[in-house]
Amino acid sequence: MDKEELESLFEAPPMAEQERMVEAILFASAEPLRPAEIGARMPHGAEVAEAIAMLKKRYAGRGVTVRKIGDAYAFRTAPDLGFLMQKEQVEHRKLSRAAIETLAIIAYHQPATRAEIEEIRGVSVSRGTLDMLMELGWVKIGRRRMTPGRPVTFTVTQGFLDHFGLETPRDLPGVKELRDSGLLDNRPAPGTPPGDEARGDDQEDMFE
Amino acid sequence: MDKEELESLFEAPPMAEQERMVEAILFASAEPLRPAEIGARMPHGAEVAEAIAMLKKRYAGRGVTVRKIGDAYAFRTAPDLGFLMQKEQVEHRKLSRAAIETLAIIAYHQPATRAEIEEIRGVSVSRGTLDMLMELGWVKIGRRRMTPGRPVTFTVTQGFLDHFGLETPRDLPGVKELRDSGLLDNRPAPGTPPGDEARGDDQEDMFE
Amino acid sequence: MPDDFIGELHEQERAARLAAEALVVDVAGYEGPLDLLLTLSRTQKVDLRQISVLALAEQYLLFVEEAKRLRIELAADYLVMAAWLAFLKSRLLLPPEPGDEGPSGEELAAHLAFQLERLEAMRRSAARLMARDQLGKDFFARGEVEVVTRKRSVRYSATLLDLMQAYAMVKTRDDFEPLAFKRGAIYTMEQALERMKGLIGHAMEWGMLEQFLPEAWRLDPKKRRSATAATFAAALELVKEGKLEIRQADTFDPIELRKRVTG
Repeated sequence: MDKEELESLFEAPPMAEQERMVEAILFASAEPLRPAEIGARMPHGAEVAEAIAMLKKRYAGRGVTVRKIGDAYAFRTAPDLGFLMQKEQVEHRKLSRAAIETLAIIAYHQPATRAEIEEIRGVSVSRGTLDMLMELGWVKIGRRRMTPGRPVTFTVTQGFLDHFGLETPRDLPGVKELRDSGLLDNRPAPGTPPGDEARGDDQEDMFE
Repeated sequence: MDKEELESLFEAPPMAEQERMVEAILFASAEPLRPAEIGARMPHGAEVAEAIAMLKKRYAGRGVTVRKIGDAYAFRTAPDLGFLMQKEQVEHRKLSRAAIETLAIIAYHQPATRAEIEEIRGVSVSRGTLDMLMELGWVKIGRRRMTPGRPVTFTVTQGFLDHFGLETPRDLPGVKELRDSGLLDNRPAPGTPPGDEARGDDQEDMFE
Repeated sequence: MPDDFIGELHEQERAARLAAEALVVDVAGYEGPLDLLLTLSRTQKVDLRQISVLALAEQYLLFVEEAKRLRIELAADYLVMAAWLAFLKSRLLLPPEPGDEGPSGEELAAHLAFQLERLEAMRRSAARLMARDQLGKDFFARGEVEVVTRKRSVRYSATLLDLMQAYAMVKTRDDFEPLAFKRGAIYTMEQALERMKGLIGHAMEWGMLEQFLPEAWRLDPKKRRSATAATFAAALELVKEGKLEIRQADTFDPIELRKRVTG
């Protein structure tokens, strides 16, 4: 039986009803949900994207709003009302200057290798800094760079975007200006052969 | 200074704004709130009962509604949409230490025979552990090793890569990178006497 | 008022000296040489794009000298940077020698200026990032996650970090193993005996000892030696039990085995 046939058998509920459903599902979850996850719980033939768009519009300017976080959505309280929620405020671990800078470098330069972070800060990344950012759920390991040594790269997570209220990393403050002024370019030091990323690790032994 | 006087000094926000506030407070709260509790968080002179009544009316017929529970209020999924919440009920459990170690060894050394896993872990691997990893869809049986006894090997699956956000098993960080990021750091667990090599359950403290 | 005038001069000198020393004494407060350079560059009071790298290099070298005078130990990377800046200074001041390879002083200076500008930009961005509204501080997620159901299923969760930490744990354990000989390349007589018992049933004809070695132990010389010794010892044991015959035509000739035919 193909999809067309199924759709004709079970008619999707009207849009207003679909919007209610998305509202209920999103409300119940503390974590952002991707449209596909929402869709998996909706009746067949639901137009999730459209329902989300309607919901987003409905909640614009309310005390809680629908936020897009990466490719997912979540209800979040309006930032201007944060002062009412002292009771819910969670104790934030005070991040060291090194940790904050490392986080910012990963966010603005992602995917960034450890060597690139060190090149920008001019010091080695201390033990435990990346570890801590990963434990906070703000940084994760991305793809390996296809350069000699195949170093791992680090990127920011959906949790990072959620925490800082960003829809995408493109919404980072000042990112466009930084890019335009060339400050996000990976400019190698003069005299280094291009693509000299090799940091000589034991990766090769491990997988070959 | 009595209450009357204060009220005249600081005007309460308009009702629409008060409604937004109650909306955000109820949304963020982990439990139902009594009007007095809500009032305690609102600006001076707020008409909590009226704001709740407005909010209740606004959410009537929506996917979530404002419900009175005892003498407190909370957002609740509309009863007719309860069926959407069914998939929500999953109990999250952490993998046992034996399981996560076995999984890690398979991921890093695949294809790996049971004997190899045991050699690396230094303890025997129970049949149940491998069965569970296979049931989770993270480990599968690979080719037989062409050595005496022709032991089966285990490898990780596409499902494993999906779950851990890896493109290929090669994206796993190497031992040197683990060490550099502090993960291989032999930090003793807080309160562990030095030299008390952690082999017991105190391991958990170390990273959590 | 000459006295006052002299007093004022002293005061100025003292302030200048204190300022210079403060910079030196504060060395622990810098996050590496680039951070220090960035701080020094602020004294030039110009846009980083117009900075005089030469003046900056001199300031830095002065700083290092001052640290030496005050017997403050500087970390190696500060000294490496000092050496590099001294080199850069000479490149900037002296005309390039004919046939000189490598980047020019100007190129190196431009790159250093770029690095400083980039570091400062990242600092500013980090501050702006942290100044944003934050989840759990300025805006909030649903406080009461609603779960309405009777259907239960267990979902095991593990993150990549868990996985890496588990692996790290296994690997670290090795580092702290009590002293023991690695027996990776040793084939025990018990193993050999076990294997031989399975094989001799079929050994009706004389066969060389080597044929009885396990496949995986035949190539690596170390493993082969261990397996040969163990198999030979096992063969002797089996001869003693009356299950096997063993012969060698001459010294250093191949050792041959076969099942002992009884009756």
